[in-house]
Parts: sequence; C-alpha cells; structure tokens
Amino acid sequence: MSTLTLRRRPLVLRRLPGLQGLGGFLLRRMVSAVATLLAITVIVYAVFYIVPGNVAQITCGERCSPAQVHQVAAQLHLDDPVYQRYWDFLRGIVAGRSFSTGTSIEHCAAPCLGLSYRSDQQVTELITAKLPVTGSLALGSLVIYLLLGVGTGLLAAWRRGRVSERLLTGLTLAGTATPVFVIGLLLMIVVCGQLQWLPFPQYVPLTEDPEQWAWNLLLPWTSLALIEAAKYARVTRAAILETLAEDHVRTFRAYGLSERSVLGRHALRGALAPVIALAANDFGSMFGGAVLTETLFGLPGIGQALVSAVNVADLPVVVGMVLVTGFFVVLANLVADVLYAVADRRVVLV
Amino acid sequence: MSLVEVHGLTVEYDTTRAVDDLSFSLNKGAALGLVGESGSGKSTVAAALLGLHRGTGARVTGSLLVAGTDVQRATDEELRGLRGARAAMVFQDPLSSLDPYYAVGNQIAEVYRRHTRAGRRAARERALQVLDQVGIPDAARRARMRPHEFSGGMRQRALIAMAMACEPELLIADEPTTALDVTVQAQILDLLHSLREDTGMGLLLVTHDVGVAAESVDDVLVMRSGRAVERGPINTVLRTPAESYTRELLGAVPRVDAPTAPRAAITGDALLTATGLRRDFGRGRRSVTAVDGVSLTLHRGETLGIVGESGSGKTTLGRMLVGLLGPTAGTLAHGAERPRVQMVFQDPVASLNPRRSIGESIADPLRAQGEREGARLRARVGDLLQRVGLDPAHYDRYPHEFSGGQRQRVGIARALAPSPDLIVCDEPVSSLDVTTQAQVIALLAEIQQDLGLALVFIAHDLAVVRQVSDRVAVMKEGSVVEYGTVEEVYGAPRDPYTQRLLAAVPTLDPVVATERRTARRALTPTW
Amino acid sequence: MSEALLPTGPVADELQPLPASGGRQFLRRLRSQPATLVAAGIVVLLIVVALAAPLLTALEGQDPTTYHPHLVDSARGGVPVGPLGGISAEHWLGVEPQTGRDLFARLVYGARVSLGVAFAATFVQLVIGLAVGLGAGLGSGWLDQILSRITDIIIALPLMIMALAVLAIVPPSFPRPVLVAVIIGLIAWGSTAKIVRAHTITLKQLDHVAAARLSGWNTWHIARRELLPALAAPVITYGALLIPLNITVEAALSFLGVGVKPPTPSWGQMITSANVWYQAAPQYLLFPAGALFVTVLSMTVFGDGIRTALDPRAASRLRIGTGRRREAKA
Amino acid sequence: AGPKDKDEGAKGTPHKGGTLTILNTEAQTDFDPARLYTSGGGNVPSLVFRTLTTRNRANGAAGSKVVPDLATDLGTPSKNATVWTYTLKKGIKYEDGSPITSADIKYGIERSFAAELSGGAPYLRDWLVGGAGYPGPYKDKKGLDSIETPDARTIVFHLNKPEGEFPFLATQTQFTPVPRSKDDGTKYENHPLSSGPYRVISNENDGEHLVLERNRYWSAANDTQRKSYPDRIDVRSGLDSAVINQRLSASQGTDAAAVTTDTNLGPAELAKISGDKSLAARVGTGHFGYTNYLAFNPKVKPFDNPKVREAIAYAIDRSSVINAVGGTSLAEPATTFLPNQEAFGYTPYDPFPAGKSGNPKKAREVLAEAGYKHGITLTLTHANQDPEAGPEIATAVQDALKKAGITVKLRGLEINQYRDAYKDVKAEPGFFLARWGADWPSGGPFLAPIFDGRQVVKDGANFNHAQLDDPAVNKEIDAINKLTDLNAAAKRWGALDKRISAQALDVPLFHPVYKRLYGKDVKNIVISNWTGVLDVSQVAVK
Ligand SMILES: Nc1ncnc2c1ncn2[C@@H]1O[C@H](COP(=O)(O)OP(=O)(O)OP(=O)(O)O)[C@@H](O)[C@H]1O
Ligand SMILES: Nc1ncnc2c1ncn2[C@@H]1O[C@H](COP(=O)(O)OP(=O)(O)OP(=O)(O)O)[C@@H](O)[C@H]1O
Ligand SMILES: [Mg+2]
Ligand SMILES: [Mg+2]
Repeated sequence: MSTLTLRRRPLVLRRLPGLQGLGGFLLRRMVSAVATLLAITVIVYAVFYIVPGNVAQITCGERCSPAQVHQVAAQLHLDDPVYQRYWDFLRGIVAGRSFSTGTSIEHCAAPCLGLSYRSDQQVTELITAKLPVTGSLALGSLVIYLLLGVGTGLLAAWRRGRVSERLLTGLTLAGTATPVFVIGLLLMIVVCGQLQWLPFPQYVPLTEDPEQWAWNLLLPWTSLALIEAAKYARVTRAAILETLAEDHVRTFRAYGLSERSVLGRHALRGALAPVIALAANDFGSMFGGAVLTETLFGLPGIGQALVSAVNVADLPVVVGMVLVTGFFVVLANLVADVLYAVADRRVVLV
Repeated sequence: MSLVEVHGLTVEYDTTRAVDDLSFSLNKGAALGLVGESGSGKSTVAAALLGLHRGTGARVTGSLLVAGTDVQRATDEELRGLRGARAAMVFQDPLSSLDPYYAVGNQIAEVYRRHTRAGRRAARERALQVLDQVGIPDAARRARMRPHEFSGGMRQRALIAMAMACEPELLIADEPTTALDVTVQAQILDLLHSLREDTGMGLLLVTHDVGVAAESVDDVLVMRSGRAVERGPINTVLRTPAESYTRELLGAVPRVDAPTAPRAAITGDALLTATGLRRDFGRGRRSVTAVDGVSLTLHRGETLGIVGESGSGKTTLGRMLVGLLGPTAGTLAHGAERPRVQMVFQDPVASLNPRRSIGESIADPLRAQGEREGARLRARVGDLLQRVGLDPAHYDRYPHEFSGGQRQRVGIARALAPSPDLIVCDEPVSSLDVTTQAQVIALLAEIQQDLGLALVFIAHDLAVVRQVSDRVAVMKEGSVVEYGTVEEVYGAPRDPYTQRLLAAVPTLDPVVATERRTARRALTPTW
Repeated sequence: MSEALLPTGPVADELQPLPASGGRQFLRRLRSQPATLVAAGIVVLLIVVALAAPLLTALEGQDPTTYHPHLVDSARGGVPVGPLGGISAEHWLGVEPQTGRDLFARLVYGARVSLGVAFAATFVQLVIGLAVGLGAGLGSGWLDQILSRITDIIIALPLMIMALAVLAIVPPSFPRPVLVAVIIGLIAWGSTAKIVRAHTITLKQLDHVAAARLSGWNTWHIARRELLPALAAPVITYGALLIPLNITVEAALSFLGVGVKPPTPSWGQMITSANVWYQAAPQYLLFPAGALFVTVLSMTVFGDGIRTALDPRAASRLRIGTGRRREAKA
Repeated sequence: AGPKDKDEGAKGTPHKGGTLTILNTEAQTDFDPARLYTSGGGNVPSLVFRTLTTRNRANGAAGSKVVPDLATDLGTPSKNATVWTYTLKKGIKYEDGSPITSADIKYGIERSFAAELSGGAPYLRDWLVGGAGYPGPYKDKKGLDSIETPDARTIVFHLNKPEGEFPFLATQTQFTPVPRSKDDGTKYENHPLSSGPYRVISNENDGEHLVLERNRYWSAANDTQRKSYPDRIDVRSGLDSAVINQRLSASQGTDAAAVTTDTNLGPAELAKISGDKSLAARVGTGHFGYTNYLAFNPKVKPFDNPKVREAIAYAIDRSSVINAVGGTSLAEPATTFLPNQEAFGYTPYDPFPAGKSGNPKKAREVLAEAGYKHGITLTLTHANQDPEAGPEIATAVQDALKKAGITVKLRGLEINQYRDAYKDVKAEPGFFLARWGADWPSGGPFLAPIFDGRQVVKDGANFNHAQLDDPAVNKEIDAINKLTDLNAAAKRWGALDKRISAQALDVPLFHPVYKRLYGKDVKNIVISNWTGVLDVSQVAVK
C-alpha cells in the first residue's frame, strides 16, 4: 500500500523514526507514479482523438486545398492508426525521435514528447520554456496563500463564533466567490492603472532579474492567493477546532499557557497535516490549472499554452503538457507525504 | 495556613450535578486522597480547583481558594498565573495529555518559560533536571524524543515532571496510575511520595483505588454522587470507617492474599484452541513481534486471566482471539460451531461511537441479530444498563457525558448484549472503583454461570485477576512466561517476573505500604 | 489490510431512520445557533428565488432574453442609459449593457443555473468521492490500490483542459447546465476521495468500528452507521467550500467559452462579461457578484452550523476554557 | 499636465530612435514568409519582409493602393494578363549584406508549397501554372517552371488564367526573397533573413516575444514605404485584451511608446473613453474590408425557399446586432456584401430594407407568402467562443427574429467544430453566422471565393456557402479578372455584388470599425483602409 496510515495505537513504545524506510517508499511511489502518468497519456490520447476538428485542416490553415491537407496529414502521421501514433509517442519518450524540417533531419532526444503540430517546436523545449513561468506563479502564490490562509484560519479559530470571525470569514470567502479574472483585472486596474504602485505584470525570468521577477509577479500571486486563501482558512480553522478538543490542548491550558500559544503552537501544529495535503494538491494542479491567471496577466506559462494547444488541436503539445502537469501533481503529493511524515513523526510511510 | 480551601463547591453540567456542596481543605505539604466510585465527581473537583470549567458551559458555584488565588473571581490572567505555577495538574489519561508533535523536553520547557521568564537555554536545562528528578534515565537524550516514543510509564513521569517544573505548592494528580501496570504504578506512587518529601508540596490525589490512596496520602475524602461521605486520616478511615458506604468500599477491595472461593472444575468443551499464535507489526527492519508463539485452549465456562506489563502483547493476543486481528503465524481452531465472540475494549473512549447515544451502541449487536422492535430493544438495553450499574434513563446520553468508569461499563453492556460464547475483556475494570468493580465482576460471573460463556480477562490488577480466573497466563514481551491455575501462579510463582509483579501489588495497610516502599527503593528501578 | 473481517452473520441490513432522539438533539443544537439559522434562511430564500424565477420576473413584467436596444447608448459602447445603469420601475436592477436585457430577470434566472450547476456538481463530487474514498479506505489491498490509482489519475488531469475536450465531444443538443455539472462532478472528485480515504483509514482503526464488526455487521453497514456520520464533518466542510468553487469553475468555463450557453444566464457568465464594465456600469458587476458572495457566505456559515450540530460533543468541546465573556451567555 | 512643447502627442514631429512596444493578444506565430497569411504583407511581418509590391502607407482610401516594393513597378502584364514580369530594384540587400536576387524570390514562393510550411493563402496554388500539384522544393528539387528568372533582377510569372489583380497578390509575404542556402525548413522562422528595415533579434516560443532591431543593410533610398523611426521593436503577446487596453490607457513606462496591432477597444472601454478627452485623442479609427453576415445553405430546408431567406433579411435588427458587438462606434450596418469602400467597388443597395431595427411586419408578410403563416422555427449555428460569430450576435439575431414570428434555436459549436462544419459541403448548416475579410482591397478576393461556382470544394474547405454555381456569375468573374485597370474592375465587382444580392443568399449584418488606443508618446499615426489599423512601419516614439 503506497499511502499513509496514521497509527493511533496508544500505550505503545514505538522506536520508528518517521523517515525510516524512505528509500523503499520512494521506489514504490515512483513505480505507481509512472503507471499513473502512463494512464494519463492514454486517457488524453483517447479523449483528444475523439474531439471533433480536422487536425490537418486546422494545422494547414483555413484555405488549404484538400491536396495540401492530405500532405499535412501525411507529414504529421495523422493517417496512422491511433495505437500506432501512441506507440510512436511512447517510443519517443524512451528512445527519442527524428523529424524532418524539410531541409534536414532534426533529432529530438529522449525523452522526446514529439513536435508541436503548430509551431514545429519540440514539445520538451516548449515545456522547458514555459515551466519557469508556471513554476514561479505556483510557488509564489503558494507561499502567499499559505500565509494568508493559515493566518486567517488561525485568527478565525481564535475568534470563533464571534462577529469578528464572521467578518473575517466573509472577507476571505469573497475571494473564493470571485473568479480570478475579476479579482485580477480589478487589482490591475486599481494597483497598476490608477495608483501606479506596480507595473503591469510582464514575466521577467528569475535568473534575469530577481527583483523585477518578484515585482511583476506580485499581482498574479496576490490574485491567486486571495482566491485560494479562503480554502486554507476554512481547513485550518476546522482542523484547529478539531485539535482543540484533544486532551493535550487541555494540558497546556491547565498549565497556564495563553490562548494564543495554545492555538499558535499546539493547535496549529495539529492542523498542518490537512493543510500540507491540500497545498500539495493545489500546488500540483496549479501547473495545469492556472490557465485563467496566466491568460489574464499575460504570463506565458503551461496553462495558457495548454488551452491554446487544445484550441488548435495540437495533440503532442496537449499530451506533453498534461503529462508534465500530471508529473508535478504526483510529485507534489509525494513531497507532501514525506513532509507529513517529517511534521508528524508518528506517521509511517508505507 | 491551608493551601486549598474549598467551600460549598457545586458543579453542574448540562443535566447533571457532578459535585454537590463539597467543602474541604488541604494544608501546605499535606496529601489528601479523593476516593470514590466512578462518576462520583472526583475529576470534576480536580478540574474546578484550577478553574478549568471556565467558559465550558458548566456552572460552578461556591468558593475556591487555591494557593492564595480565589479561583472563582480571578481574572483569566491571574488564573493562568496559578495554573502550572502554583498548582499543577497531572491528568487522568497520561497517554494523550502530551502534544504528539513536540519533543517532550520542549513541552516542559515551554511551561517553565511561561511562568518564570527564563531563557530558552535555562528552560531546557530545567526540563532535563525535572525529567531526571522523576527518574527518566538518560534524560538528555529522552528529552528530544516525542511522546509516542515513550512508554506509558515514562509518559506519566514526563507529565509529573512537567507539573514539577515550576515547583508548585500543590500537585493535583487525577488517577495518575490507572492505565499502568502494577510495577510501573508502584514506581509512580513512590515517585510522588519522594517528591513530596523532597519539595514539601501539597498533593491532591484523585483515585478510585483505595489501595493507591493507602500508599500515598495522609488524609482521605470519600466521595459519592458529588458529596463528601467521610473524611479523615487515612489510617483511621481505612481501619475504622465511620460510614457504611466507606465500609462497603473497603470491603469490595479485592486482595491478592484473600482466600478465593473454589471454582467449579472446568467441564466445558474446548471453544477455541490457539497454537503457536504469532503476530508481527510492520515489515522489514521496523517489524515488531507483539505476540510470539502463544498456545492456549479456552473452554466453555472458564475464565482465563492474562496479566503482564504494558506492551507485553495482551491486547494483541485478545484481538487475535476474537478475530479482529489475523495472526501472522499459528492457527486458531474452534469446535464444531464457530463461537460468537465479543470484546470489551481497553480504551473506553475510542470504543464508543461519539456520535451515537450509548443506548444505540448497546442495541447495535442486538439489531445485528435481527431484533428490530424498538420497545423490546429499549427494554433489553435498559436491563443491561441496570446490570452494569447504570441508569436505564441514560439510553439517550452520548459517551462524552459519562465518566471514564461509566464508559467502560457501557462497553461491557454492549459486549453482553448479544449473549456471546466468549468475551475478551481488555482491562474491563481498570478505571472502576472497587464497588462498581465488584459489581461488574459479580455480573460477569453471574452471566458466565447463566450462559456458560468463556471469558478472557486481561488486567493489570493481579488481585482482580486472581478473583475471577480459573487459569492465569503471565505475559512478557509477547510470550507467555507462566501459565497455570490460579493456585499455581499466585501460590508458587516460578518465573522471576511473576514474582516481581506480585511484590508490587499495593496494599491497604499504610504501614505495610511504607515498609514495602523502602524495600523497593533499595532496588534500582527497572523501567 | 491487517485486520481480518469476521464472517458476517445472516443479518438483513435495512435502512433505519436516525433515532428520533438523535434527530431531535441535532435540531436542538442547530436551533441554538442563530447565525446558522439566518444562513439557512438565506440559502432557502435563494433556492426559492431560483425556483420561482418565472414568477418573480412575471411580477416585474420582464424576461431574461428580450433585448431593449433603446435602453442602451449604442454610440457609447452600449452603456445603459439613465441613472444607476437604467434602474427604473420596469427594470428593478437596471439593464445589461449592450443588449438592454433586464438585469433582475437575468439575475434570478442565473441563480437557477449557477445554484443548480454548483449543487449538482458538488453532489456528484461528494457521492463519487465518498464512494471511492470509503471503498479505498475499507477495501482490501488491491481494491485500495486500484481506487487510489484512479484517484491519482483524476487529480493529475487538469480540470479545465479535460472540460474543454469533453464539452467539445458531447453534441451541442445535450442540455448544457446538466452537462457542465456532470463534467465538473466527474472530473473533480479526486480531492474529496483522498480526504475521505484518509479519514476512513484513521476512523476504521477505532475500537468502536471493531465493536461493530464483532457485532456481526457487514462492511456496508459499518461504513454507513459508524463511518459516514464521522465523515460528515469533514465532508460537509469541504462540500461548503466546493459549492462556491464550482460556481466559479462554471464561470471560468464560460470565460473559456464552454460554459452554459447564451442566452441562458448564469452568475458566473454575468460576472465574466460584467468584469470589464465595472467602471462604466458598476451595477452590472455588483449585483451578480454580490449575489454570489451572499450565497457563498451563507452556505459556509450553514455548513459550519450543520457540522457543529452533527457532533454531539460540539457543545462542550468548542469552548473549552476560553474567557468568561461566553459564560454569561451559557 | 498639459503639453510641454508642440512635439508632444500624436501630432508631433516624428524622430528616429527609441523602442516601440507592441502589445498583442495573439502571438506572431509562424514568422516564416512562406507560412504567413497576411493582407498586404502584414503589419509586423512587413518590417522584416519586403515583397515585390506592397500596400501604400497612407491614411484612408489612399492606403488601399498597391505600390512597388522590391520591384521597380507594379509589374508588366502580357498575354492577356496571364504573364507578369517584374524587375527588381538595384542595391537591395539582406541583413547580412548579400544581394537580393530574383532566384531568391522564386525560391521563397516555391517553398511556400511545402507541406512542412503550410498556412499561406491559396492564390499561388490556384493561379500559377503547375501550382496545384507542386509539392514544394524539398520533395521536388526541380522547381516550378511557371516562374522564370532570366537574370538576377527579372522574374516572370506564368498564370493559368488572366489575373489583372496579380500586383495585389505580390504584396503577400510569399513574395519575400529567401536564399536557398539559408533555408532551414521549419526552423527558418526563428531567424528569417531580413530584407526589410528590421531584423529578428529573438523569437521566443513561436512568436510570443519578438525583438526586432535595425537592419544596417536596409536603405530608405530604395524603400519609400517604411519609415522605421524606432531603433528597436518589442512585440509582446499572449496578453488579455482588457489588460492591453488598460495598459495603453495608463500609458506609463514603456507603455507610453506602445501600440497594439490586434486589439480593439471593447464596448465598456469605449463607454469610459467617450468621457475622457485626452484618452479619446489617443484612439485611432480604421476601416478594413470586412463583412459579417448571416449565411444560408439553400440546399437545406426551409432555406431552399428564397422567401424564407428574404423574410429573415427583412426581420433583422441591425442595431441590436451592432450593439452586441459594441455599438455604432465599433460597427457600421451593412446592407451590401462588399465592404463600404471605393476600392471594393462599393455600390450601395438594400434589396430587403429592414430599416435600423428590422421590419417584422414585412417579414411576416413574406413569411406568409412562403407558406409559414404561423411562424417558423429555425436553427442558427454559431461558434461558442468567437467575438465575430459567437453567441452575442446569435442571441441578438434570435431576439430580432422573434418579433417576426421566427423562433430561432441556437446551436453553438466549439470553434474547431464550427469551422469544420460550415466549410464542409456535406455538413454545412442551413443558417449560420459567417464573415469574410479581404485579402486585398478589391472585389475579387471578396466575391470569387464566396460566389464562384468553380470554387465549391466538395472534399475540403469550401467557402461558397450557398454552393452557388451560376454560369452568368462565373462568366462575369472571369471577365473582371482579365481587367488590369483596377478602377474599371472595381465598378464591375460592385455591380456583380448587387446582382447576386437579389437572391438573398446571405444577410449582410455589419462592417466592423477598428478603434485602437495607442500610447501617449506614439507619433505619426497612419491608418489605411487596407489594414484599418495603425501602420507600425510609420510610427515614431520620439
Ligand atoms: N462534560 C460533561 N457533560 C455532562 N456531564 C458530565 C461531563 N463530565 C462529567 N460529567 C458527569 O459528571 C459526573 C462526575 O464526573 P467525573 O468525571 O468528575 O467523575 P469521576 O469521579 O472522575 O469518575 P471516574 O472515576 O470514572 O473518572 C458523572 O456523572 C459524569 O457523567
Ligand atoms: N497496530 C500496531 N502497529 C504496530 N505495533 C503494534 C500495534 N499494536 C500493537 N503493537 C505493538 O505490539 C506490542 C504489544 O502491544 P499490546 O497493545 O498488545 O500490549 P498490551 O500488553 O495490551 O499493553 P497495555 O497493557 O499497555 O495495553 C507493543 O510493543 C506495540 O508496540
Ligand atoms: Mg475521573
Ligand atoms: Mg492493552
């Protein structure tokens, strides 16, 4: 079983430091991750195979003649049976592939995810170009919404049931209830347009200018954070209330600790597990799911590229990018499990 | 001057009056035992002393003066100043009373810093000091461990260390040894005693076990239904009890040395035969062998007692016998018919669904047997409740509304409900006061007579096991080190471990207790 | 799984109503929370408004699709003429820019779609999530393996992309709101399943579950009677979060052009198109956004209340040892 | 703050230097002259790629003229306009200093036939002798015989039918020279060899971010069209249209020297700008030859009945359709199929007058004549997400026809599905939203693909939605194509348009108007009727 089990057997002296057996755990997870990713590619291939739209015509252009369309179809191997195409795709990942640029043969080294129908770029190159953007977006917003969400969750748990808590909840929920393109645009209009506090976001690579990188991403981060924070606030609040009912919290109250340290140190710590799990999921899905944020802020990331690839039926790009986003989801969950075991030593990695 | 001055204390929960017009006082450096049956309000009194009811919806009236603080009138801040600093509490359940996420040493240091403004380093040193003081070996290393890496006894010690950290004037210990086996229990009680001698703090020991009180306190207050029944020096109360209730209480205390009624010879046919039962947990290097090569036979109508220290595999064996755990190796054979089995679980908190009323929980196995008629169910459950000494009107109450002992009785009622062939009782009476304990034991015996059921009786209280069992198995580190009839095991124990266990049993005679303590102190502790 | 299940007896398993007393207690606990009651009232009101949309618009004398070109200023991009976006006795909340369609009518009809889609999608998510999570948590090794892998796959598939693809596959004659709800439900149940599975694994190790097993109940009964009630708390909390998320997912799908189709209004769609109008015609954004906000807030408060009321311990556990202000009330 | 000196603002004197930023929604993909499908050489592409001829960079109608670029003149027709001969200017060079030859132009055209480099316009394939079956130079090394290069400065084209508008075609980027030695197939787009005033410094992610800088070897002496004031051009794309307009209106930092080539002002923004004089002064208005219309497939019932089509034409409410796309400043009502510009031969007519907001009464009458006294239910097919064929217009049509007793059911398709459907004669819906834009400002590329019976494509992309195959129409198209006098041709296109309109094969809805904001430092705004948007080769930022 490749998951976590929290053993709740008291009265037991267990000399099992949480991270023992990490190697075996990672190996097992790796195998299942590969299987998961393989399944994802099959699903995406199958789904996009049925999606209507004459791929050759779309790729060739509106006014291509039937003869040209046939040429393009042959060029892209669209006439091959779907299993053949899938097999070629798999082979490309393991052994690389070769493509004709017309004047020469281009080798796409393993792991080769194929060539974009639309731009003839190697999908792996495309992904490497876009990954830093999406990664920056995901990572930065993760930090902000964790701080914001867990913070307000803590505050909400502290003021539970009071008017101030309802207000706080209302504020954070306003974020959840508003689509990102509304929050983002309003923020941009006000912060960049009217107040001119920040530049209109424009991606600057971290390696180029870290300071500009951060300033330009601040708004996208904040917009995402405002939306996600409520979820974390809710989960944190619920988990804290759950922990507050536990006996060890009573101990610290009985030892004169203030409500603040009871909440901030003891109850919050117990709330970490669900927050970590949630953050892992969100962080992973951010790689494929920040479509709207990327579109709105003009960040050339994976999500935006994915949507446009879907629109022009660029199957290699779609499959490649879904595979990569899937990879990050799986990775994030794996990291979460390990973090979880570090945070709570009672957890045994199985 | 008195350390604790309680006057007319009344505590009311939603529907119950847990403490009713109670008054007592405790002088500096003195030790008071609070004894009484389960549910008599002992824990409630303890909690009230620290003002722990504040804000919970419980109504507290009367005056409480603790270490110079008027608990009823104090501000939150004043109350926090009292808690832990001048009056510290050791809770009834040591196992869940520490934060699982932080190192034990840090938790103690945190409490110390809260009250002393000591620096980080000083606090850590103090933590090591108190851990050492309560006899945790290799304190420097242990302080960095998390609670789950401690054994039950060590955790109890850690809690006492936390209480000691700020050198309180008053220590409130609520059933500090209930969950521990006798050897560890003896160690803890000895520890409390020596701490009191060394630091001169006052002790309020809450217990249902008169034996425990006898070993540790000067004065005793007997409670019943929230009221004081009798109060006096421990010697007087134990030797010449004034109240009939006290007499009853004392009379019910089982003694290891008391003569037992000869039990009828075992005639029933074999219900279960276990051969070479073994159970491992975890795999690879991390695996733990909880039970190792246990073979035994259970007959209809007999009672098998299982004793042994914490972690010796008693519960694991019990769970295998009822089929809740599959054995890693060995077989479990049964006669022609598969016996119907039930279990009374060790942890009364976890064994009841907190979202269902206790009546529903007890009715559950009956429902499973096909009984659907509401009125009949209610009647049957009411009957069972009464038999375990609970009020049938409590059908609709939820587990959290009961005291520890009451919950355990609910568990027994549920196990009895479907009239099984075998009940494995895992520490069924460990948190019951002696009178209730006697009732429950009598009840089990009666039902065993009526139905001819077999019992497996897991307990750390050697006297109780002796009282109820036909045969006894002594477990240590997963194996049965001694197995035989009660007479054989208690009369002529062969294994040194069994001998040690018997020596640690508390006695009702304070004088004897002191003698034994000195004797024990001569030996190096073996935790 | 290490714990062997006992053979189950020949026990008929019928649905039993919650014991009356339990239900009554639940209601009593619910009633003792005024905020929850207010929230519940708002939720009910919203549902009534959605259901009675035709009636309400008839009362106003408008419908959600008729254009009123004369009510918008074509030369200025189609901004509504008149004060406050054309609020008048005929048009209670003014009209939509560009088309002049009645905003009130669109808002109440939009409630139908948005609430309908969100509730239905959440329902599908919770049902699948519960089934898969319970199955994985309780099932034997291989069942857990299979269900967990499927969950992993579902989580790893990007929602928007799959929705785009699937919505393109299904013929346009299929009713859109239903489709959108089903798709969101079918693609986004992964995290619910994970949460349920984790809770199930913790819960099933508790002794009261073992006790139920010893009583002879089968796994299904145990799942229903012992686990489900305990799962209700996290699931309700999560469900209350899912509803607004699903409303915004529908809006996002509209943004990408695959949501509910015009002229059918939905709140998400209204907010999406009103977005750029916030300076020229603020009420166009404020009304649907406000409606959505009130919905989300009341759903959450209501969810909290139910969760609290479901837990018999809640009354005494929620307020352990906090200040004395509360005591006066209690 | 008011203007500091008179050089401020759009009216100021342009100077060389600075960086022009272009903020776009769509990436400049396929930056390869073979693959681009542009009108008049495109906006950004024409900064890098020079062609035989190009559009006249002038405001308004004057901008609809075609003028020589690499060639010395608009070409010499012979053999009844089936042979066109061009001579290249002297001293024209690539960015590496090497000379541009006629062979390179021939090669550039040939490679546009390669399947690897698909995407361009269909005319070369249809017009050049042997074009239809030519697979491009990678597969067929021999080359196209119908293009001759007798010497390095002369190039001769042999067409399979008379085409008086060949000079227009020669503006397209396929006529850009590409030296065979520099061709690296699909990779060429990353660093295409510049013949224009700017060269590509970097092309990130298929045109997402393009940086152009001056080409030292370009000389204004032999290029009268391109002004090339800025030193550097920074094209950023993938931006949200609302954000682009916000940035241009805020106009801070680099955005002060920014323009957009693909993003219109939206209705909400127009509503706001209409109250802000300083902003309104920074809006460029342009007209591009373009018509949005309702298309019928008369092979599908009940649209085979001309009366049904007429009834719809009478019922249509153009003002609500126009409101749906942003009001009168973003669209002008259309009653003719040809755009309302002289270059197209615009001849006003309105065969089924519907007034400003429809004539439901007349529509009902006509409908009754058609046999539908009690109304009729129709299905209108549209795209789900498309500003021009999307649900906004569809619902406006739906609402307008309701008044005439016509119940319209909407069938929204995903964009690819929609395109596949309406271009496939077998799947073509009976009634759908369509639009047509001019490849160059003339009636030819407007009417021929839509109404020429020989252009009905049975097994591919068909644009003759009515599948009209009228010998008289076909004959007239052939006759006009022979004319090399473009003014004379324009008149006859207009007349043909009017003649076809009587059949009610479509209902013209509107001609879009482009309203584009530009940054406050942008000067020398030139908006021709050819492109309708400000010409980036003309603007200055200093
Ligand atoms: N939170 C509560 N709500 C309602 N009733 C309660 C609560 N806590 C305790 N009680 C009731 O108050 C009475 C006294 O409980 P208390 O825990 O003080 O007993 P105790 O003497 O410590 O018993 P035990 O020895 O079993 O621990 C019991 O009848 C119990 O049912
Ligand atoms: N679920 C489990 N996973 C891993 N180890 C376990 C598990 N249950 C029990 N053990 C181990 O098995 C050993 C025996 O435990 P068991 O609970 O049977 O002891 P016990 O004799 O009942 O102790 P106590 O008197 O404290 O209840 C312990 O060392 C414990 O660590
Ligand atoms: Mg107690
Ligand atoms: Mg045990």
